Amino acid sequence: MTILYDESQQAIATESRRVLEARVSKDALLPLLETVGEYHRPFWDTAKEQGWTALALPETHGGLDLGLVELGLIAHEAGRSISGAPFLTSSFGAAKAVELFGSETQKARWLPGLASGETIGAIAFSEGPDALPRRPDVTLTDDRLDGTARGISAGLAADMAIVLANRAGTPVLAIADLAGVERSPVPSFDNSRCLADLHFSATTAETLAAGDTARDAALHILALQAVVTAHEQTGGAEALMEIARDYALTRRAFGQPIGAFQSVKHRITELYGLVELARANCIHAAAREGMADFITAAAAARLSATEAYDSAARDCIQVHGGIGVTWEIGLHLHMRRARSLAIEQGSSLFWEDILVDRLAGEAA
Amino acid sequence: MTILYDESQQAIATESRRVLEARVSKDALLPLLETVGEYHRPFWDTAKEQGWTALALPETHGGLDLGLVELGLIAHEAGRSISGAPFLTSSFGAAKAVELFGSETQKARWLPGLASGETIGAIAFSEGPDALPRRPDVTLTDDRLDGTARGISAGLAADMAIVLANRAGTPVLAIADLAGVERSPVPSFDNSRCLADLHFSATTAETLAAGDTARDAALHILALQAVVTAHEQTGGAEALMEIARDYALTRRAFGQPIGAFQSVKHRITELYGLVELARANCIHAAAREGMADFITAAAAARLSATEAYDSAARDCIQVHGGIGVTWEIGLHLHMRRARSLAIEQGSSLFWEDILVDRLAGEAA
Amino acid sequence: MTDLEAWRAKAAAWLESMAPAFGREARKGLSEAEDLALGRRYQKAKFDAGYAGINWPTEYGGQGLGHLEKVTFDAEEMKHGFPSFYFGISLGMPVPVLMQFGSDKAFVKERVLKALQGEEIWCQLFSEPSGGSDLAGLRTKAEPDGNGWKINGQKVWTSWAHYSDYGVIVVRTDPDVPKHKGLTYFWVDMKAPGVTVRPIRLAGGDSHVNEVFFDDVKISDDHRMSPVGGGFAVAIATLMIERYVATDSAGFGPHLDLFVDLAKSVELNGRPAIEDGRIRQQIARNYAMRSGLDSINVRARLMMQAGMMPGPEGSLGKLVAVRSRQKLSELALDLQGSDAFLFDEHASQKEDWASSWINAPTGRIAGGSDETLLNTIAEKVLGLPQDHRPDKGIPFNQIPA
Amino acid sequence: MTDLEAWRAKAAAWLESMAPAFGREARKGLSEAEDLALGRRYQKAKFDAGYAGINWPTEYGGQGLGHLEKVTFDAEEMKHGFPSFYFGISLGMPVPVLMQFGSDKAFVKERVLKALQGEEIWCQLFSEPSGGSDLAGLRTKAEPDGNGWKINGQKVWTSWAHYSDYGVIVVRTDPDVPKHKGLTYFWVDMKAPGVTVRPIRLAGGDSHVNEVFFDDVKISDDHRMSPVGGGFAVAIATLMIERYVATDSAGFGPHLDLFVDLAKSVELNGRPAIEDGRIRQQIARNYAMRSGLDSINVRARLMMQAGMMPGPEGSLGKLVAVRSRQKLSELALDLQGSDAFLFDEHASQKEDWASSWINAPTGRIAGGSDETLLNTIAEKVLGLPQDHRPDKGIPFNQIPA
Repeated sequence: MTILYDESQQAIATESRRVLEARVSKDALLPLLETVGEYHRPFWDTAKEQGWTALALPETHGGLDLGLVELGLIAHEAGRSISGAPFLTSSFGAAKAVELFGSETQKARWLPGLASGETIGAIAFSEGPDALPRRPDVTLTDDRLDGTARGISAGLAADMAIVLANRAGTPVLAIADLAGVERSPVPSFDNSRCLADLHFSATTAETLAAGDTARDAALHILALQAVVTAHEQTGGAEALMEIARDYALTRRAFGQPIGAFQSVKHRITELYGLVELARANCIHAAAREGMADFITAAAAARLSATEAYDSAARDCIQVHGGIGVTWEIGLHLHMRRARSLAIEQGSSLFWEDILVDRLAGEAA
Repeated sequence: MTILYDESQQAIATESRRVLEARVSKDALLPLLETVGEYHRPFWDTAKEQGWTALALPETHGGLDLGLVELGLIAHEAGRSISGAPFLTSSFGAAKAVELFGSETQKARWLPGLASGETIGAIAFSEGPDALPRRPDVTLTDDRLDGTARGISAGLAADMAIVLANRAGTPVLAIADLAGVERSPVPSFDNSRCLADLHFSATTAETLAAGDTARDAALHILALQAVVTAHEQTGGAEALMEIARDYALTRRAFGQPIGAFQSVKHRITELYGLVELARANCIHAAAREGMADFITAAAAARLSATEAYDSAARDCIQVHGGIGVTWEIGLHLHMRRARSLAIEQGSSLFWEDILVDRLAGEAA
Repeated sequence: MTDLEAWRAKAAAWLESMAPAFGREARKGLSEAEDLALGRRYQKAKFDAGYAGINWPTEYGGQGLGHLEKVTFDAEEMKHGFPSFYFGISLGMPVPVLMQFGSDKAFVKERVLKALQGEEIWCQLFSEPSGGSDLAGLRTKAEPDGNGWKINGQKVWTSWAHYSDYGVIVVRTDPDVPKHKGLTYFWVDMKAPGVTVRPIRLAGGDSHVNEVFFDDVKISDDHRMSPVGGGFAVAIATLMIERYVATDSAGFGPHLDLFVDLAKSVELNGRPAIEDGRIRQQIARNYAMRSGLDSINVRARLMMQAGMMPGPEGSLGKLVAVRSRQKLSELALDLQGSDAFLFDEHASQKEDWASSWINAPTGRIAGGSDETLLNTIAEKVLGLPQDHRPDKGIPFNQIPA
Repeated sequence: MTDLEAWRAKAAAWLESMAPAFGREARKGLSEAEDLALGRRYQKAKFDAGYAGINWPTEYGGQGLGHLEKVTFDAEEMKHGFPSFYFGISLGMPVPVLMQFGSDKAFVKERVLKALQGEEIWCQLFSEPSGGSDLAGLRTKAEPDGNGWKINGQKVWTSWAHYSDYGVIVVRTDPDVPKHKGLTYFWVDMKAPGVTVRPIRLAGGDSHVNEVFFDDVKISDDHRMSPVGGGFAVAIATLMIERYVATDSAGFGPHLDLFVDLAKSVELNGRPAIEDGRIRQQIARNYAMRSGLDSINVRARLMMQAGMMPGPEGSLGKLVAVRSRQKLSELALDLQGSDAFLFDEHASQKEDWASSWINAPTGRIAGGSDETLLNTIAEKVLGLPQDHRPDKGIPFNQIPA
């Protein structure tokens, strides 16, 4: 069952949009593409100041006890304005891992910092093509991590990471303090994601879960993040659809607005459809947190949101013609972000398999 | 390397189109949908009279020694006019099996009749989803066939069939005389295909090839037929594209021809593109008969032709609006045929696998 | 929601109890005439049990409940394959419009009661051969005749006209003004002299739509349901009602579970098809699309329940669902290979892939083609410009045919 | 074909021998200035070896061979990654047009020889900020000035203008007639006073296209290459030439083999990606599309060799190839997962999937957007009606901006 947003939730959406539109601009984001490891500090300061970092975490540890629905609303608005840093999702994933699978000591140590935003968390599961490797390269021996976690988003800025590691052939989920861990920056097409390879070498780590539990726990964290990201993708797609519509209304060719040509008109309308389907799946998935079908709902949201954002990037630029591919107009900021969000937390190929395994009753 | 049609080949195309347009009409084809086992006799008589049945067979056995290129041209025109019977393809496949893998005695017995069209041949390889089963249900023991071959096109009318059978666990390719073989008609959405289940019971059969050779031989026969069918599909798609264009030029809405609306205009233009790609692949494949990459070329032709015909059926009807879905206008004849040709000789799923196995160097 | 859930449970139980007499099994092998007769008895049973006109005013024999109860009932009813579709259009558009715009209240009430009990059927005479998606371009004309009117012309795609007792019709009463200003809305007696109904056979084989010819059909002015020249607005009101008729994220084709079952039952390239990425991808994509539509529909009901107007995204359903159903059905045929040839033209398109495939084009065209829906959303929702329309503002009789 | 094959072999051998000095490896790490200098030396080497102006008349320093030799050479040359693209436009359109329409033969010959040897580069000044796909709508104007002309206005998307010595330009010389009737075609000295070139940076990072501003740029009338008011025809002639420039069924992105290699090197759902149906389907579909385009191109060459005019299907290449390349590149990134993040904006879009993906939109727009190509085919090939164009026949200065 899905939900209607109540007044306080609608207020969250309105307020966060207002703040972000005031503080984030493409002119601030464009230069970030040309440096490795820089993120948009005003965005992150805003997130902390507005309490977005604490939103979905338990009150007992500095959180606001709200949930995925509210965080999703923030993520949607962040996506519209092309969020200047990946921490909203990465820290949330890390915090949920600690909250759901950690000891009281671990919660007390990590959650307050993650809730205030002073601590930045990262999720180190993926190994290139495999979002959830069965035998990770990173190994855990006697509470010590060794090996390299590749292309970890937020990796350059994170203070701690939740790592999926291999302990004598079985997967384990562990918390690692990243202080003193060597990191090599990964220059990317979307540099504000602060991507890094994390080189663990006898790094102390505390185990959260082991064996199949660890894998299920990791998938659950990934699904929680995927729902947040899906909201962000939907916001980005929505922004692009509106940009395309506004351009089609003002730009003229052959003596009329190009929006009067059905090729443009219908292309934008198809985008509207993709955005609304993604939005509907996002709201549904956020409302299913904790229910038996949460992974299924998360996968559906993730798939439709990825399709919506990639398509919107392709088509919005196409509708603009030549001007659409210039550096300054910045539509490529969305196009780049569409791809990085499509890959973080597992590509569509990954989520299709997760989804069908469940629909066909083959879930692990 | 592909080819340009020479004058005599162009003459074949022109002449066959002229004859078919004179003798085949949708009014003759519509009633065939409502009876099981009837085919359009004027079409088949024309094929015999014009020598199309003999076209690609060896002169030594009553053939005309022409090849796949010429037969393809006929098939293209037959496809345009929605061929009234499947025998052009089925008998050709059967004849090639005998010509390529049969003894002189077998050639002398079967080829003249197949070349004149007095004998009708069928290919009994497929078993439902599997166009080329590794362990067929039909078994061969001491030159006797047992078991049922399902959904065989031309099966109700054929005098002989090439059967892929299972002999003690290894595949064999065999010729069966269908005289006296029990057949149950398969009522279908395209009844002039004369579909039947063939129930073999101690039916005498002669082996053409055994083991891996049998499988390769069967695939080769299937590929030869697939190239003929691809031409037929391309012809059908071409006809639908032209019907859609003509309708878009005459039908008016909101005070102008509907072809002036880009949704209609571009839809038809995309069909043109699919048709030309299919045509190009067909010509190329026909010219590659006997070369090392023939199977690859046949698969490419088959895939683009199936996509072209299915898409043309969908879109031509859509362009017509309500009138397009009426029984009398008969566009559904093409839509039904597009599907039956898409399934005969293996679906796109089958040919995708055949093609990629070769591209990835995994060919059996 | 508990009230509604309780109401749903009660309705579900009643429907369950009706299944043996009127359900899928009971209808097997019936001729269309017999099936219609069964349908009329089922409709009467619904009326007697208080499940007819669920969200209609009680003074017209309705139950006075909300739209939410209506769609809840429809969703439950859909499961049993009852012969209710003969009354879908009748009770869906024409009769509600009669309630809203009919002048003679006594007459209206009598008609509504008979329609609710399945005794009378109404059809909707809008589309014309020349028209396509251009409703306002219709040519059937009504000329003043005494103190009534005389109708001449032809309508087409009229569902169930051959079983209909009455119909609502839009005709041109003034050819000298721009096309949408010269229309007037009437109801007509389908048995009146001069009305000829000729069924149209569709590509899939069946024929529930008709051509309807009007030759000097005389009607009195009390048949008029709109101001003279004000018929277009009433016609649009009629069409708006359609958007609130229960939608189906399966595009009125088979449920996705049936595709999953098929994929589990056949092999592809030597392995179960359900393990093949191509099939998995289509299952996943279609699931995501359908779950999105379901969520949109549930939210629309919640909004209606909360007394709010649902968003325009509701109109996406038909566009994306039927289009996807068409391709998924083709893939289902590919998956069955030569077993797909076996065909029964009377099989249900909700349960049979070939039937779903062959009737999909009708679904993509009926009730607004894909292109019309795209234009409507583009213009009404996104505020994009209307297409160029050379006929705009031109007197109807000066538009080149 | 044996002559041609022999010629191809000879050319291939020569290109092979040039690779160490000018090829992919030799260019690694060069600045654009250094790369251009290398390119000029390579162009000179081609000229000396008799591979420049292959199908141009000998009196202009060409080789007097056929178009077939030209495309054969281009196909071979493409393999080595030589720095030849600086001259692609120059020798592709402007210089041939100069040969065809230039008035002062001696001047023309001198320019052509220098261009062939890489000493001088020409650009093509067509598109304008207001224009998009509407070429005839351009606003840059040339007014009579003594017995010459004075140019004012702005052009955009001018490739290599920042390295160009000369350019061909279409300008409006009469705003009082319908838009395509008021244009005239000139050549201009890009170093002349009043010409300002400002590079435009593209989404992918590089910037080989420019804005070019003209402020009171004075030219004598011998720069004119068309009758006054007859410039549109020459402009179209220029664009027609583009269709005969060598096409690439890979849509100027990576070869499909590279995708197959990638699919073999990574795992999906615990199995090699090359065994996954989703990946196999894309490989198969893209192969079929590309082999179709290759076959179309080969047939076009055969026809030209036989002295026939190739069919219009040649114009499909760019439309379908670049569009497919865009999606295939996205899939390649998905396949690499987090390894796809590592990005080098200078990587070749023929060899790197991220570079291919990020530059694909430019490919879909440059040289005719998808929509323009669809309209051209629809109208020129299929005879479908032209779109509604309110500006048709209206004097240019009365069209609302």
